[in-house]
Amino acid sequence: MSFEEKEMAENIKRISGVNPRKCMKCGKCSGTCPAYEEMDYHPHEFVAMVEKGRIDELLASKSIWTCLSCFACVERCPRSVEPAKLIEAVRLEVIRAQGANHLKAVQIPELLDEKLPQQAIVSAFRKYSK
Amino acid sequence: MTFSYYPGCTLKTKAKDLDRYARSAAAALGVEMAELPEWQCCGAVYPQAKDEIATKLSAVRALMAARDEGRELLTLCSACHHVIKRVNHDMVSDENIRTKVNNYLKPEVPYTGETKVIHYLEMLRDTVGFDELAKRVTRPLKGRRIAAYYGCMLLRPGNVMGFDDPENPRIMEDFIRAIGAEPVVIAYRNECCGGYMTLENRALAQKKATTVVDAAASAGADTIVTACPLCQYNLDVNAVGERVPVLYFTELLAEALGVKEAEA
Amino acid sequence: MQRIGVFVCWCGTNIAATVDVKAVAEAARKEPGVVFATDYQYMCSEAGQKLIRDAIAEHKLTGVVICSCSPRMHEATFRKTVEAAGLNPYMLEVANIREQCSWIHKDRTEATEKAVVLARTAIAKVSLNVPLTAGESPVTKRALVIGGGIAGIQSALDIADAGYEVDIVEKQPTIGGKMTQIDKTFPTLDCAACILTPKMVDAAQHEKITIYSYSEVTEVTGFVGAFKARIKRKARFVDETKCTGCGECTSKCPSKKNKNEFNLGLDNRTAIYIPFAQAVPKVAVIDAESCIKKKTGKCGLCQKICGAGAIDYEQKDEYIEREYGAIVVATGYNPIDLAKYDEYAYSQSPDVVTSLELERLMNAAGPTKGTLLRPSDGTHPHTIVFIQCVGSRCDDARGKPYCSKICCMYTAKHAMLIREKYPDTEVHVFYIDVRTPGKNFDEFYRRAVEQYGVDYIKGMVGKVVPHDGKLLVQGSDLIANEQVRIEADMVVLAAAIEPDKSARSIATMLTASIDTNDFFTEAHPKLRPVESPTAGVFLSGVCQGPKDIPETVAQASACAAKVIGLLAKDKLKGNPCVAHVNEEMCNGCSTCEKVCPYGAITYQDKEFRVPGPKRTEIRRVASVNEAVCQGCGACTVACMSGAMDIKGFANKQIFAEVDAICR
Amino acid sequence: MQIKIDENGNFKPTIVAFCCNWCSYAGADLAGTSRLSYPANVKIVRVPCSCRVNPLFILRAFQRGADGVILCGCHPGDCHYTTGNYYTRRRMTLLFNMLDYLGIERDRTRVEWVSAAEGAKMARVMNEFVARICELGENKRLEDLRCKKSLEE
Repeated sequence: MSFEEKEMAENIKRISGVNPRKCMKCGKCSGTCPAYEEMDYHPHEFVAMVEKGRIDELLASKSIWTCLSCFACVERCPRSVEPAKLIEAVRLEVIRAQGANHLKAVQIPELLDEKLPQQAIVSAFRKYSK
Repeated sequence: MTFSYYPGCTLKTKAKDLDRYARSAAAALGVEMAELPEWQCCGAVYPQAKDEIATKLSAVRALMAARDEGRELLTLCSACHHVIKRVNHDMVSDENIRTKVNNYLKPEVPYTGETKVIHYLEMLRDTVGFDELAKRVTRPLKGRRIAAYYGCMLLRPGNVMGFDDPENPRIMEDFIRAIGAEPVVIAYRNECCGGYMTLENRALAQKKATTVVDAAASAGADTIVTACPLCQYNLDVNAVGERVPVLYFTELLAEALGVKEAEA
Repeated sequence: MQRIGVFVCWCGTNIAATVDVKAVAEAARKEPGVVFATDYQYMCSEAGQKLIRDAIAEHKLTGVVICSCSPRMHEATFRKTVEAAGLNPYMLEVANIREQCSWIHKDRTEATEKAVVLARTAIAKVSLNVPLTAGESPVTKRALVIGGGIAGIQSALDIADAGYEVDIVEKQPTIGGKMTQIDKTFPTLDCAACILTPKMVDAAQHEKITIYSYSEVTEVTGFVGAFKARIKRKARFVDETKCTGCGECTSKCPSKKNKNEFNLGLDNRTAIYIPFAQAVPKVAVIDAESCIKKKTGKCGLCQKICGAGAIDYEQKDEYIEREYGAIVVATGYNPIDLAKYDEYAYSQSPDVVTSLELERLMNAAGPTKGTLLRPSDGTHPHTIVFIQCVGSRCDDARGKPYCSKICCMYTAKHAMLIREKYPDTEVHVFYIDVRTPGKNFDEFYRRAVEQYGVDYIKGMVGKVVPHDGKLLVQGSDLIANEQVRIEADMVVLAAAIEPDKSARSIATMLTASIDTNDFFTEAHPKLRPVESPTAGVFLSGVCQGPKDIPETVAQASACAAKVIGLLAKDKLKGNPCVAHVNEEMCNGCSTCEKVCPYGAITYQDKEFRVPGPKRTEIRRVASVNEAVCQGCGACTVACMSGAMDIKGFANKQIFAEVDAICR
Repeated sequence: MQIKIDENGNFKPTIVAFCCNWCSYAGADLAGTSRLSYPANVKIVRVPCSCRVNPLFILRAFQRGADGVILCGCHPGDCHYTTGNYYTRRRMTLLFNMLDYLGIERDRTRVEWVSAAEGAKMARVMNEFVARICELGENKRLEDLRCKKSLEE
């Protein structure tokens, strides 16, 4: 684990408030995740990899854009680990950098359809841009 | 009883039905919804990171406005309810966030989470009462088989939202019973509809929405009701294959109370 | 002023090599109160002891200090020595100049200096010693066993076999407990009823055992050797002495739709019922809440049919009071309520069952006569999913933080039995860890996998969704790193076990302590595992922590051995170094009562003389039960008025020791 | 009065150690049977349980010229009396705060959990403690010279 990764792992733990050591590695979070199949790294792997400091792989993971924030993993974790918070913290590590926005305003018009609620666009901006 | 009311952006644009039927039904039930002046967008998603302060401010402004009016804050959209309720919980339980928010907003009286946030369905259950509601229904929706779709936002995390049993909720089924229809309990009623993923990965959103609508169809539901504009959109637009009409619960409420046509 | 003798031991060269024993004796002689000081090679030898006895007589000693090895070694020896010379055994102090001096210091001057200080300290303490007499109390030779499961039965049988009277108090209408509901036992797969019911009959027929079924202990007072318990015998509306257990009444009772507790609500029973065929006592009981006669006054059918004339609708609760020397807690456990774990759809589908419910569904005396059928539609299930650790090892508010210990093994048992009986049935087990410490346990689990082809999946189920008569199970397979979906016909949940709800109130009644999970605390986690810290209260079975049947039985017998050891004594000799209250100083604040871990302190109103016209006044003051107090001293420090003290370790004695060291 | 400076001019502190009868006193005995040495300055007072130690005993020791006081008990969870050492822990936390307030160096008092099997730990703890007290030097702040005088007479 590089020094940068170690720093980032600490920051991720701090801003998410998640202690990955609480995990007992039961895999319930990944068992319940509705976006599991769209993910390369799954919720339980986020917990394990943050603990081990394997942050670079997570930063490049497509899972951070796929988490639905449905909180099923948070609700059902027997150890109160809250993996969703960890995934959000990793995503913030990415988009808080200058010019690293995953979704840009210019992309919006082509995504619109007449029924799409504002809520979807606002949510996506909150999740994907800073 | 009068509530401070927070409609949210979507209810002013794409989800006008959710809003106006709620208002006419509330009027028929003798509940006053006083819309907050100058409310701002809640942000639509709850910022989970502990160091996200600015993104929580608009929710706090709404909460503070309701406090200053001395009323409970009524919400309707699931996402707004989720964000405002969770930010309020932060203001009660997280000293760091509370201090920083108050330092930033500098209100005359610091805000410490005093406002009670109530969803419209909770209002129906706890203020009006489903038994009373059943009595007020003039046109019961007899013979209708309605599936409730809760989604994620109202229920989870259960320890903060305190809305209903997060794994086996009943409030919407009770509501459906109160308006004279038959509730159909469906699989996946508290699993994600695909949410904002419709923008990023429409295929995923379609898969999620289709699972829910299929479950409703195979259970023999003629209608799905929801409280969330995004759920409504996903289930309505993104589901492929068999379709079941997806309506806001307020529309059925207005119909049962006989105030739908007056509105339309 | 005391007349103190000081005896410095050489311990061969153990002490004498590094400590100048003569110099120590010389220095001791100068201390106030010391009238005699000497040294000798082996004080603990017969010659050394004689030297001490003679000196006591010759110099009319009132206090003795021995400078020798640790008091943990020979304090008891020397207490007997001085007692033989007519002194009170507690007029003795030992200065530890071996383990804590000669053995750890090399420099002779330094070691001698320290030995002098240690001798001086002991002299300072003994000057303030007072004669102490250990209290004695009689032992009632009868034991009370609370709970009539396998733990309670085993303890009772062992105690009774040793010749002592035992009363078993069981709140259910029959003894037998959870084991009666279990079908087969691991790892031998013998039938639970076949090994349990003979024990139940043994207990019922034992001349020294009295069974109070359908009864509860409502109050306990007293202390070790002399407890007094009040037992409520709940009205069963059937005269136990007349009922023959023929069961005629149960076949005719018109109120038939009542949840059958024995089968965990999987079928119904009548309002008058006998829990199961081998119940002990085999006596009917009327459930007043569903009895038509009790509710409306009309019916009375059972009374008409009963040939023995045993039915008595007017029966009232009765109370009996009894004295006991020892109390055994064997209150057992229950599976937790799974309504809070509805991601597994327990309250949404009848085909999601607990493991205990599955026991009933597989038992020949169960609701399906032993054929495994789905509760929803009575069809044979072809795919069954087991989920382990439901509510165990959780740190959220819903579950329990501990491992329930028995689930891994009974799940392997269930999986194996199902595969054996119904080879066409697929069985999947979701597990986090498989924990199988125990004789032949891991072999058993491996047999389930290797011989019976049970599919063990490492991972947890996230969600069970009832849909179209099936249960859609979605979970993790952590080894394959994939999300698995199984369309199951039945889901079996290994629910965490928790102590019976009565544990807390019984612990309060007995002033026995329980932990944050309501398990009874043992007196010492390693060395006194079957005793509660409260003298005379013993622990048997799962009330102390999760256990399987062999462990429960072993612990129950261990517990019985401890009870027998207590009941075999005619009198109990206490430790005289116990708390003592100065009633003049006590202000009745109750602080000491709250810190006492043994409930040894009570309060009573006493009359005191006071100056002035009133002459006397009534004040509330603390009172220490010396038979119960263990002498830890927690109360002495908590006491704000300084009224509490410990005999033998009195405040002034410890002050004197401190002063002597610092002088 | 004790001479606190030895012939080489080194400071020889007076140290009082309270040891519970069930764990720490036995631990000290084990240090002895294992011949693990620690300075002779340490004098042990045997008490039934660490919770028997009244904060006044500690203050008294300082008042009478002790330079350090150490209190040893069973490990949390292992108390012979179940909860005694928990009381000790709470009481001593409060006492240490007060000593802090009085200006008594925090390191002059110490609580250690030493089991009956930890002879080596007992020796190590005592060595460390004595070394630390030697660094701190003589305790004069609480010492009551009037006590000394009357005792000498």
